[in-house]
Amino acid sequence: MCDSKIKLKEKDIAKIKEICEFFDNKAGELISVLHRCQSEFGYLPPEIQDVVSDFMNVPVAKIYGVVTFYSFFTMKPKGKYPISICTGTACYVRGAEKVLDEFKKELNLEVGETAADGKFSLSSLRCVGACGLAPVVLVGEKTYGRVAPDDVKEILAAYEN
Amino acid sequence: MSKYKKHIMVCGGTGCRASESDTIVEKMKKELENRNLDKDVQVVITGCFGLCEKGPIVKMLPDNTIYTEVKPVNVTEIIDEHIIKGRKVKSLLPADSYKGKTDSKNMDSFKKQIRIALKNCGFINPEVIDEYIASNGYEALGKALMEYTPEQTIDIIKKSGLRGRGGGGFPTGLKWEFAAKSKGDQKYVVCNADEGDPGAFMDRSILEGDPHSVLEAMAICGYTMGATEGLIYIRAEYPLAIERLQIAIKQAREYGLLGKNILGSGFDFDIILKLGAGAFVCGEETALIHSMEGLRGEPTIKPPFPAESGYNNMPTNVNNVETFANIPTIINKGAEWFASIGTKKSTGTKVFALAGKINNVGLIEVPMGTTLREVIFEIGGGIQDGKKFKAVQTGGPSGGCLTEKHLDTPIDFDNLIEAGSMMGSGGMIVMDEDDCMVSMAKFYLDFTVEESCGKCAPCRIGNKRLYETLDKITQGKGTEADLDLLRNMSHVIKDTSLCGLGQTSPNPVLSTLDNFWDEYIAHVKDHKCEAGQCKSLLQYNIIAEDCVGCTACARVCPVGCIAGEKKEVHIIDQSICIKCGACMDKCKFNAIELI
Amino acid sequence: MAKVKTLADLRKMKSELRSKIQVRENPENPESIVQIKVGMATSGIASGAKEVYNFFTEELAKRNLSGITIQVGDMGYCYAEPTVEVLVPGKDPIVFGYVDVKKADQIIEKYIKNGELLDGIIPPNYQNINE
Amino acid sequence: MIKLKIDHKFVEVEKGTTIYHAAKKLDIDIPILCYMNLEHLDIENKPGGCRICVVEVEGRRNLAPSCSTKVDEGMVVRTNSMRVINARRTVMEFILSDHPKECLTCSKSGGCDLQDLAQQLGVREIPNEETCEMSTYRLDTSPSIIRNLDKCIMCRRCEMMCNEVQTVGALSAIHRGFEAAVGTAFEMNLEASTCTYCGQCVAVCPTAALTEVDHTPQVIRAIADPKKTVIVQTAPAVRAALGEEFGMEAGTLVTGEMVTALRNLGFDHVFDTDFAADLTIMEEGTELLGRLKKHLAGDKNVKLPMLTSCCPGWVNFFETQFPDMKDIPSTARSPQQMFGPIAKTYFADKLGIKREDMVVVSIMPCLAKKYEAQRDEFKVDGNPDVDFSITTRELAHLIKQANMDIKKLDKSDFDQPMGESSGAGVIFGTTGGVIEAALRTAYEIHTGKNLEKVDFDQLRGMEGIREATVDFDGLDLKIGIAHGLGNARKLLEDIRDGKSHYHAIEIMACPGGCIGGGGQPQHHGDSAILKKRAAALYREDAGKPIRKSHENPAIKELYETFLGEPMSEKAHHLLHTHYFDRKRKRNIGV
Repeated sequence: MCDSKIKLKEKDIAKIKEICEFFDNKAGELISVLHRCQSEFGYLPPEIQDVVSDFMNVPVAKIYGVVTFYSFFTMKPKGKYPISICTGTACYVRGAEKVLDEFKKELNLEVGETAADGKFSLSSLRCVGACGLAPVVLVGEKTYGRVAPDDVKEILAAYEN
Repeated sequence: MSKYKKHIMVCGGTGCRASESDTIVEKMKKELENRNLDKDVQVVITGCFGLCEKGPIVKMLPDNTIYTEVKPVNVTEIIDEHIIKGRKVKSLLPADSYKGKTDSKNMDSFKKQIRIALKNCGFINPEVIDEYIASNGYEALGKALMEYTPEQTIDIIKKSGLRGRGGGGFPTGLKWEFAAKSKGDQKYVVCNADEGDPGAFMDRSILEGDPHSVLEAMAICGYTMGATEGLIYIRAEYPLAIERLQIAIKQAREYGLLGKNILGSGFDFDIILKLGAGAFVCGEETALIHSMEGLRGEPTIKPPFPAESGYNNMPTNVNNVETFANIPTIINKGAEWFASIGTKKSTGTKVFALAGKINNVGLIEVPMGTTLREVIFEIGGGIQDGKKFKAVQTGGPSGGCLTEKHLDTPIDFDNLIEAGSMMGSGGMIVMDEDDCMVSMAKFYLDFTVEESCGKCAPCRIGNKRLYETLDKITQGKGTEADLDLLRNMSHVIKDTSLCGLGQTSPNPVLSTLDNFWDEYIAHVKDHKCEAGQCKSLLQYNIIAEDCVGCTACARVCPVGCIAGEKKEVHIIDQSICIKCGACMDKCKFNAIELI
Repeated sequence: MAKVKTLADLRKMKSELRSKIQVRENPENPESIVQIKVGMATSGIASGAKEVYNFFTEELAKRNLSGITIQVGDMGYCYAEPTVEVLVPGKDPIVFGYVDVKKADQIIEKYIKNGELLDGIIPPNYQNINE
Repeated sequence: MIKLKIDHKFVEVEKGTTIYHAAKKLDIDIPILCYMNLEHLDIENKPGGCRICVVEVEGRRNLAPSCSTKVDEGMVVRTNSMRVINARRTVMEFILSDHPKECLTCSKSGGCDLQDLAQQLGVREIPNEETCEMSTYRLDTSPSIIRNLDKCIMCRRCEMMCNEVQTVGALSAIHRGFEAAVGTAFEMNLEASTCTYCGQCVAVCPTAALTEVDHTPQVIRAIADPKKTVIVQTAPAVRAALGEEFGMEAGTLVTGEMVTALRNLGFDHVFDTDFAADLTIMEEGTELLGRLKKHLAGDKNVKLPMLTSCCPGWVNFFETQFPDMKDIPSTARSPQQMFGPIAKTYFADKLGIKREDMVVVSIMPCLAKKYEAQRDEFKVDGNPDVDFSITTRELAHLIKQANMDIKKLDKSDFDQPMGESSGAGVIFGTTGGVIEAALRTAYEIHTGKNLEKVDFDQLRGMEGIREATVDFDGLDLKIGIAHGLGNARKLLEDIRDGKSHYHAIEIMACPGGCIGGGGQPQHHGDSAILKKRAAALYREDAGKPIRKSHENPAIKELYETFLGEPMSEKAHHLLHTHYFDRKRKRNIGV
């Protein structure tokens, strides 16, 4: 069971309704609706899925089935500075794993986790397509290329304040 | 306004550097100075020419003469003859076949790459439709609508021999024909832009650099099959490509090149975007269609093929980005022209994303039939840091690791399959001597396990078991029986999986077993990892000659496995060592090695 | 924007657009200008192409040079990004790799103003089909 | 016709036939696991997921799943080449490597498709078992159903039943890859979901991933407790299927043997739910006539059509999915829940014992009955009207535990008075039976005439939605029948849209009615079994001396001495209920 309990406000529900209606509440547009909701709220907690289920008349189990199928959808809020390490092949052969290990160590987080203070979250992703810069690390929108394990402390330091 | 009258460009690529291009530069500069020409002639070091085999390369400007295999002793001759006397140094000109067209503008045949799908990438502003039109954009659509019937258009594609660039290599024209012949109230053209192969970015580059070419091709396809709606299924992880596509669609609509009655032909066609959400399996067309329908991206058994019953159960044609990007040029330049490029069964070119331990990481487009050697050692500029080439993985997680012995294999769909790999979408990852092939196979299986949709048992569970067995081997706990097991599991997973993902996922295992058997044996019998990548198989060893007995290592060892008296050689008890590496870091005398 | 209603319209449009380009690329023509193309695909932007693009745009104006900066897609030389192609009328286009602001400054000062080449030029290693 | 060769033999089949079915024609039984053909529902479950049924087709690169590969002219198929046998066994090893190996204590042991196949395919070990990670999930125990997803093999049958057939939408495939399973939203308990406990998922599950909550230990303890008087009631559908658990032909009636077995087990009184079914007809029939009368008198507020309410899965369905319509169904309790309070008042009084000292056990073809028995409104001071509800399958286990074989038992009769029933009560167990029983009584009461022909053939059959018009002496009574909740949904939506023209509708949650209930022996999709069970009930009905509920003397006596008349205040108190809005609530904050 998902224990995160958030309380949606009336205006949040109105927003979700608006999104669903934008897509005519069509079940075939479920993924588009979830994309919009996630970009609006940052993540897709059960409460949001419940409301979407209600408006779109799709069983919430189906929605959960879709949300858990696609790696782009998340049910956990990301950190203020989400850190993603590319673990595509090009980055892998150029040492992404060591960089990832270093981030895990420095942040004391596992992949998919968000720090208790909500500052950083750690995830791995498959190929951002910047293979020339391998290994690549993204912090929010910012890209760091050719990252070595030794650079990790420095990268994090930029967000320490 | 130019300060210099002439320029001498010397290749500074890794290959050329290895054959003394540095010395050539130094000598050039000195000789020019000696002749008081250094104010008129500039010597510059350039990036790789992609002719590494014939290096070092020197190019003369403004006349564009290229000299190959230049040695430091040739420097004076080049300066005296070419610069001073204005005569070409014949002995340094490229081989006979290239004579007569020795300036680089006409040296096209000298170049390994031909750009068709990428023809506009890096040349036009992708956000300005005028630039696309200026470079002959939408001409093919106009031609098809006005001058050809749908059947004739399909015929051109069929005759061109174009095969799907997404991996499978199915003849595109035939696919279009099936969709055209299917009956349905509504038909759909779908562009598969869910590039999920880790280490591949061909499609993204095309969409970001030349979005209109895809829109134009989709409209042509729609015309041939009688579809009025197109959908582009694109990775949500590609925000820039999405943005450029949206701009392109908007501009095309404004120009009336999408929408109702295109170019007065009576043909209606419009395109919308559908976002993927991060599932590699959605590259498979039935999974992709389910995902577009708002469902879990699980594949279904074919038949029925999408051409009969696809999106919303209507006839649907799915092609990938690169396939579409070839279409306008084929229509404009003709099927024969296209078929003349490449090999007989695999015509045209293929775009590859060249990455890994290679000097010139990048996006390349070569005619089918180019050898791996040409791609890796000429275009790619060879292996980084002068290391030894070990393997190249084509086809991403669905492909296999090819080796030295495959380097001269001409790349085409069939040859790659025969070699135990596949074309895939075009990722090409180069590995060197530091890469452990067992670990590499494990890396790919880790990917497959994560990306399997879970619908069918062999892919859901079998790949996990493959991964676990490989993991066991990399930890030094594998046995020879495990190798047999790997092979049997791989064959069964390939044989029984529901979709292309599972049918190809064991390829990295099988191809490494085939090509690197000794390395597997070394792992399971000698518990050795030559590449030094499998940590559990490494041993920290104290080099007796270098150890001064300072005791620093013994003091830092967290498990107390280093014994030795002061000023005497120390020894590591391998049975206790946890391989943390602390001793090696601590040793000031480089007396600890990893073997 | 006007709709392109027929194939003939489209072709007319194309030839007009092309002649404009010829004008700006012809060194004999007083309206000729320097064109700077900056590779701005995801990887280019990730390695700083946007800063370079902005720098060129601002500096060309500041330094009174007639030129335009154009964003284009991936040139293919990912190892050397950001990459920039400079087309000085009458000359072959030159591709520079690893362009940061400092190098961009040199490109303007040395190459565009003086025709002096810089180390690290990337020779084009492919042929483009011409239609 | 298509001609092809399977294992060197030619066979001719119709176009569109699958290899699996073509092979059947040659008596070649290709093993299957996820595939299930529900002919009576016109639904096939063939996700092509288990890959057990793969065969070799000449000219194809990979093996083909025979369940979903259609035959082609001239096709050459091998179902037993070494390549196929090796692949099949290896795939089975994969499946077993991610399946708990606790067969000895597993409730499905002996009746498990996976276990049978493992034996058939000769799997003797799991390679590298010690390094095989297993996918594990939280165990979910609800009032009726236990979900142990560790045992889920992703055959997707339950998902299909829950969504396509029942349209309940409680289950869906969740997660991806190795972690994929069929589960609930947010992996919540079934209890919190939209689950109706219809048990159709349990009925089709090939393993023990979905099983009923086993209440037999409690029943054994109650019988063993000398202070308790234990009363048992058996639902009509049970007698038509129990024999199957003992290897008897489907549709064999074992009513008498069952009564003997129950008595031997030590139940103090063996009664029949059919008695309560007759009682239900009295209440529900009277309610229908009452509503009808008001309607005919022009009362616009009266709710018609009236929907039957004897199926607890159906009650759960409209409470969760159509709470806005909860005043349409009859307020009459189900027979199980009428039996309980009568036993614990009327009969307990007769015995002179206290309510607390009486334990009422019901034998039901149903899993929703377990939940129904536990509903708060069916308790008096915490003491439930029905203490334990066990399924046909659980009863079979009990009988086997007590060293009995139903085939070899003598027949005996139910005890009195609550063992007396009419034929009308018997047919409650099949789709159309409740409404037919109701009409037999309602007709006579409404018209005051004797019903000549008691068989309403037009109401019988297996069509998912049926309708009939019955002449009530000049009044055309329009009757609708739906079984399967997906069909029920269609009728409900029509009512909501004002398009329904029926006066009364019978709804059963399970396809086929109670004979196809979630607690019955597994029918593996064989629709012939369901038809045979239904026929058995109609046979028992035809053989009964009394075939109308209102003629049941025990019922008459019950009203005369205890309840007064149907819909009396006492009857209301004991035999009627009310419904709740149980729609899943959105979480809205302040």
